[in-house]
This record gives sequence, structure tokens and C-alpha cells, in this order.
Amino acid sequence: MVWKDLLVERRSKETLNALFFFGLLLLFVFQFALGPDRERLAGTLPGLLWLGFILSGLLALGRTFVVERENDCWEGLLLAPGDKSAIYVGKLAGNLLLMLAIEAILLVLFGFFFNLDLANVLPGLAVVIALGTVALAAVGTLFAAMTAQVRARELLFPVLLLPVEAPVLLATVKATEAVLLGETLGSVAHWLKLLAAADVVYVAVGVLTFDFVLEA
Amino acid sequence: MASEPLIRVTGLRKTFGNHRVLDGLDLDVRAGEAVAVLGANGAGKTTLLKVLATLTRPTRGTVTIAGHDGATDPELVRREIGLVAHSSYVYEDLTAAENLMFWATLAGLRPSAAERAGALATVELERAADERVRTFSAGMKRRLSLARFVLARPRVLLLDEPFTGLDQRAKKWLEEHLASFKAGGGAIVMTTHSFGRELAVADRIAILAGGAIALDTPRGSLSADDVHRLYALHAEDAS
Amino acid sequence: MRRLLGGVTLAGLVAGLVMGFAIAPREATQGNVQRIMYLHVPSVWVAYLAFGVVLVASVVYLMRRAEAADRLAHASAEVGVLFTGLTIATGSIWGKPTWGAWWTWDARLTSVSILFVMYLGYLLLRGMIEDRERGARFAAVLGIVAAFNVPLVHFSVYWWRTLHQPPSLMKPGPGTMPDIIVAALLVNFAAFTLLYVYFVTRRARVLRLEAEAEA
Amino acid sequence: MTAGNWGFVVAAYGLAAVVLIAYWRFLVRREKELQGQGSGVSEPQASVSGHPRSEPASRSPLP
Repeated sequence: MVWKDLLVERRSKETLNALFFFGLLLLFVFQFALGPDRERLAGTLPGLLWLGFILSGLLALGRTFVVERENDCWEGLLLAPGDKSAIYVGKLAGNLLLMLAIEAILLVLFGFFFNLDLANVLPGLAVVIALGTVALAAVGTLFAAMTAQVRARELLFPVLLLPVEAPVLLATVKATEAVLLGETLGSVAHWLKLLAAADVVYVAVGVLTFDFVLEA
Repeated sequence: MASEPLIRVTGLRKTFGNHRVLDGLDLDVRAGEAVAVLGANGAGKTTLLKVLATLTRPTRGTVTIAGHDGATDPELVRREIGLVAHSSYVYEDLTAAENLMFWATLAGLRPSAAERAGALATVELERAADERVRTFSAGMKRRLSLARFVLARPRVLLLDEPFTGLDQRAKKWLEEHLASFKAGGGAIVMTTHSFGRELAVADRIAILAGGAIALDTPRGSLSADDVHRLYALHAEDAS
Repeated sequence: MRRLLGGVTLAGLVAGLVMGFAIAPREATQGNVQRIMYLHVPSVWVAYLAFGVVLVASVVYLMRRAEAADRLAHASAEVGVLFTGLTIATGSIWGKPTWGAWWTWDARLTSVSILFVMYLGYLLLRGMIEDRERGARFAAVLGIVAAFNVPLVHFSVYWWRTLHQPPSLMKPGPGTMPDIIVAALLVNFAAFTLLYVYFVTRRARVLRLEAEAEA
Repeated sequence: MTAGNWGFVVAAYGLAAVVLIAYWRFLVRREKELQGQGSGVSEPQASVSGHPRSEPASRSPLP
């Protein structure tokens, strides 16, 4: 599954290119909306960063099953005998790779535009981002499969996903804030534990229920 | 032939909202038999195929394929069937060989390179194996989607308007392919809204109207004109 | 049976009102506004109860495919959203005289609001799917995800609000409440639970009738 | 600060009463509607009693 999706993506390069551009635009929008004042931006930076991740994540995750829909392969997946959770894990892994790639790009752009010194905080930041991204992608993949066949899916997907991801967003923003201020990961251990718990719960629920989403 | 039919549908009903698409449909298909289901657009042909393929659950009634109930054991049913719908289930950005490999892997098969090449040769796509599906014609895509079943060897083929959009050569090829599938003990259900090549393959003709089979008759020596006369008669009756 | 339940519920609600307004005294620090608690706290309780029932019914539906379980989940989610809305509204009305603002990002109000939008999404999803069976399946999956999310929401919001500022704003600490107020609260808890059962059974019946009319 | 606060209490209870009664009336009306329709048009078995019964006659086990 991962192999197939990556292959498709490499051939078309649609998603990654578009998302790169989207990330760049987001930065401009943030900058314009908040003004050029560095001081003020610094306080909102963790929030902005995750807002950027979430928005591009919504786009990327929402497209999870577009390949299937455009090629009418949805029913084919369904009809494949065997365990459907393998499809979920495959899609999740693909989404994770995609999102981490986008986030890496966004992070570099943020560092560049907002004059951040990322080198020192990178290890801590990487942990937070990785934990948060798994949680985002796990629920996102599941919900994308659910909304793929529904009317008004572009609307329904974020409407369902955002409230569910609220705790993840709170945790990641707070943890990112601490890391950017130079605090150790230990000081935000409770947030990291919450994120880890969310990761475990979301992935487990996803694996267990994906069968029911896909089947008809 | 006193054996249990390969496909047995009893009292099938499927509703969408307030609309009963299928209502009280019965159908039996035996091994080595091909049934052509004729019906107007919107008569429920595709819905029938989807229910047979375990893609949607019946509202009422049962579908049994090779002794497995589609509602309770969809996995077992899925091992026995091959569905070729309007959509061809191929990824446009992958090559023919990659598509085949993907679907085989998903089905839990581990075909050797020779087997894969053999399957592509069976559907006469060996020369296009490494070309992207995007460049294929409709006939080639349909052949490719059939290639999956050369590997998986289902006992039941479900075809949604299989001859539509194919050129003469592809039609002839499909006809022969279906005939040999039948000869190998497989059962075929195919839908159509107007008879062409289907007549040659079908052993029985079933007219779908008013949500049920209005007429189920051996093809015998019926001509396409006869079938259409029957269709007009029974479809109007039911509606 | 149903009339009996309705009657008992009504009696319970009346008893709750009497307890809350006539028998329980004016609370010393908050004054009469505290009486909103008799409405607010049982509403939260019913909301959590309802979402717990959604979880159980969803799991049962996915395992057994019993349509009754699906209807129970649907009815319970709807009633849950109703009471969550009430919780937020009454909390907000309580907040105005107490904190001087209709809305503060208080930990409880925030987490209840997240639940509100989460389950509103659940109802939205149900409304958007034509195929009854598929709608039931997807809703069940969402009901499970949402329920497992409840503790995560709770902790995250609690830490978010309280870790960097003293957690002093709203503490109707049970230890400090006079017995009579506790008693009034308990009566209202019971009455609201009955009301929940009454609403859910009725709503589930309506859903069954709708399904039968369609089939 | 207490004198005017009855207004808030009344508002809270009033709102709750309006919402709950409205929902109750919605349930009653919808049920009447469906029952009238059910007994008039389709199958006679369409519930007259209030028994919670799942899908009648849907899964007949015998072939």
C-alpha cells in the first residue's frame, strides 16, 4: 500500500508540490494578518506553527483516498479478501511520511522567515512534532476513509476532525512553546505523555474500526 | 444438474431512503452458467451486482454465493467472486504490471514473475506491461482488470455492462474469455441495458423491472429482437 | 409503562425544583445564582452519561449489527448534545454574575464545548449519509473515537487552563457544601437521569418508526 | 450583588424549560405523525404497541 501510494505520488507529485506552495502562502498570510512586529509574532509562533501544520494536514489527509476515488479503486480495496487493517496501516504510514515531509519544509520556512534559531531546539521539537503528527494522521486517515464516500466531504472532514484533535492541538502547542523557550522536554513531560496516550488510543481505535469503515 | 446453485438470491430488497430499488428479487445461477440481466437505466442492475459482490448489504433477503452468506461471511464470498464494474479498479499512474502486483499483494497472493507475465499474456497486454495505465484504451483497462482474476481464480464473475465501450476486437476477445471461464465451471452474472454480444455468452436472460426479476428464460434461440420484444412486454407490465 | 416513566420523571423534576428553590437555602458566597447549579451540574452528568451510552451502543452495534443498538446510540447522542448545550448555556448564564463575563475559557466550559462540537459533528455525519446501514456504521466508529477522546479532552483542557495560573475560579467543592444543598443536587441528578431515559426511549422509538416507514 | 441575580436564575431555568419542552413536543409530534402514517398505509404490523422490536421477519435462517 505504502509502496503503491508513494509510487503514485512520485509519478504525479501533485500533493507535495501543491502543499509546499500552500505552506509558503500560509506564511505570507500569517505575516500579513499579524503585522511585521517581531515581538508580537514571537508569542504566537507555536500556535502559528501548528496552525500551519493542521491546515496543511487537513488538505493532505483529506486527500488520502483521492487516488482511490479518482481511479474508482475504492470498491476494489473493499473486495480484496483479507485483513483491511493492513490497508489502514499502509495509508497511515504514507500519510505520516507525507505530513512529516511537509512539516519539515514548513519548519524550515518558519525558521527562515521568522528568524528562528532552530538548531538548538531541533531534537526536542522533533519529538513533539512526531508525537503530534502520529495523532493527527491516525484520526485523519480514519476519518478520511469515512468521509471519502459522503456528500460534502471537503466540509465534513475538517468538521469532524478538528474537535477530535483539540486535545492534540493544545498539547502540541504548549509543548512547542516550552521547547522554543529553551525548556527541557522533562518540563512538558505531562503533555508528551498525553500525546503518547493519544497516539496509542487513536492508532488502536483506527486499526480496530477501519474494517467497519471500509466494508459495505 | 441437481447440485446447489453457485449463486442464490432470495427475497432481496434494497432501499435507499424511501426508494425501493430492489424488492423481492430471486435469482439462482449454477456453475457453468451465464445469466444476462437486462433492465432499463435505474432499474437496479448495478445495485444488484453490488449486493452480490458484498459491496452493499441487502435491506432484506439473503444472498448466498458458493454456500456463504454475503451478509455474515463477506470475506469468504469475496474470495469466490471477481467484479468488473464500470470502474476498472486500476491506478492510472501505475503501469499494468504494477497494478497487477498491487492487487495480487492485497489479495494475499504472491505470484511469481512468470505467473504475472502469464496473466498479462492471457489478457494480451504483455507488450504494454510497463506502460502507464493512463495511456490505455478502455478495452485495455478492462482487460487489465480481468487479468487480476486470472491470478485470483474466482468461481463467480460479476460484470457490469462488460461489452459497453469496447471495440469489435475487444468484444470478441471478451466473449471468448467468458466462454472459457464458463467452461471451467464458473458462473457469470452480467448486466446490460441493450443486448449485443451478451446474447452469445448468456445461457439465460433475466429481465429486471419493478425491483424484481420479471422474466427469467433460457436464451434458447431467441434473437436480440425477440429479447427486446419480451423486455418491452414485461418491463411495462411491472411498471 | 411509558406514561409511568413520564409521570415519575415529571414528579422528579418538580421535586427537584422544590428542593432547589424552596428547601435549599441561599448559598452564602454566591447567592441565588448558585441555584443554577441544580440545573447545570445534572445536565453535565446527563451529557457524560449519554456519551457513555453512545460508546457502549456503538460497540454493540458493530459487533452484533443490532439496529436497536444503533438507534439507541443515535438517540443518546442527540439527547446528549441537547444537554451539553444546556450545560454550556446555563454555565454561561451562571458565569455572567459570578465572573462578570458570559464566557471565560474556564476548563470545564471549554472541555464541555469541545464535546459539544464533537458530538454535533456526529449528528451531522448521520444526517449526511443516505444509506442507513452505512450511516450507522460510520456513526458507530465516530462514537467510539469521540468517547475515547473524552478523557484526553478533559486532561488537556484542565492542564491548559490551570497549569500556568492558579486553579481558583470555579470550585463548587463537594466537601464544603451543606448537606441540604447536596440533597437538592441529588434529587435533581435522579430527576435528570429519568428525563434522559425518557427522552432516549422516546427518541429511539421515533427512529424505529422512521426506519419501518422506510423499509 | 444578590438582588438582581434572580434574573439570571430565571433566565437559566426558563431557557432550560423552553428547550426541554420543545424537544419533548418534537418527539410527541413526530411519533404521532409516523404512527398515523404507519397504520394507514403500509404493513399492518407497523407497531401499535410500544414494544421495542427489532426488524421484523428480516433474518429468516432457513433457506
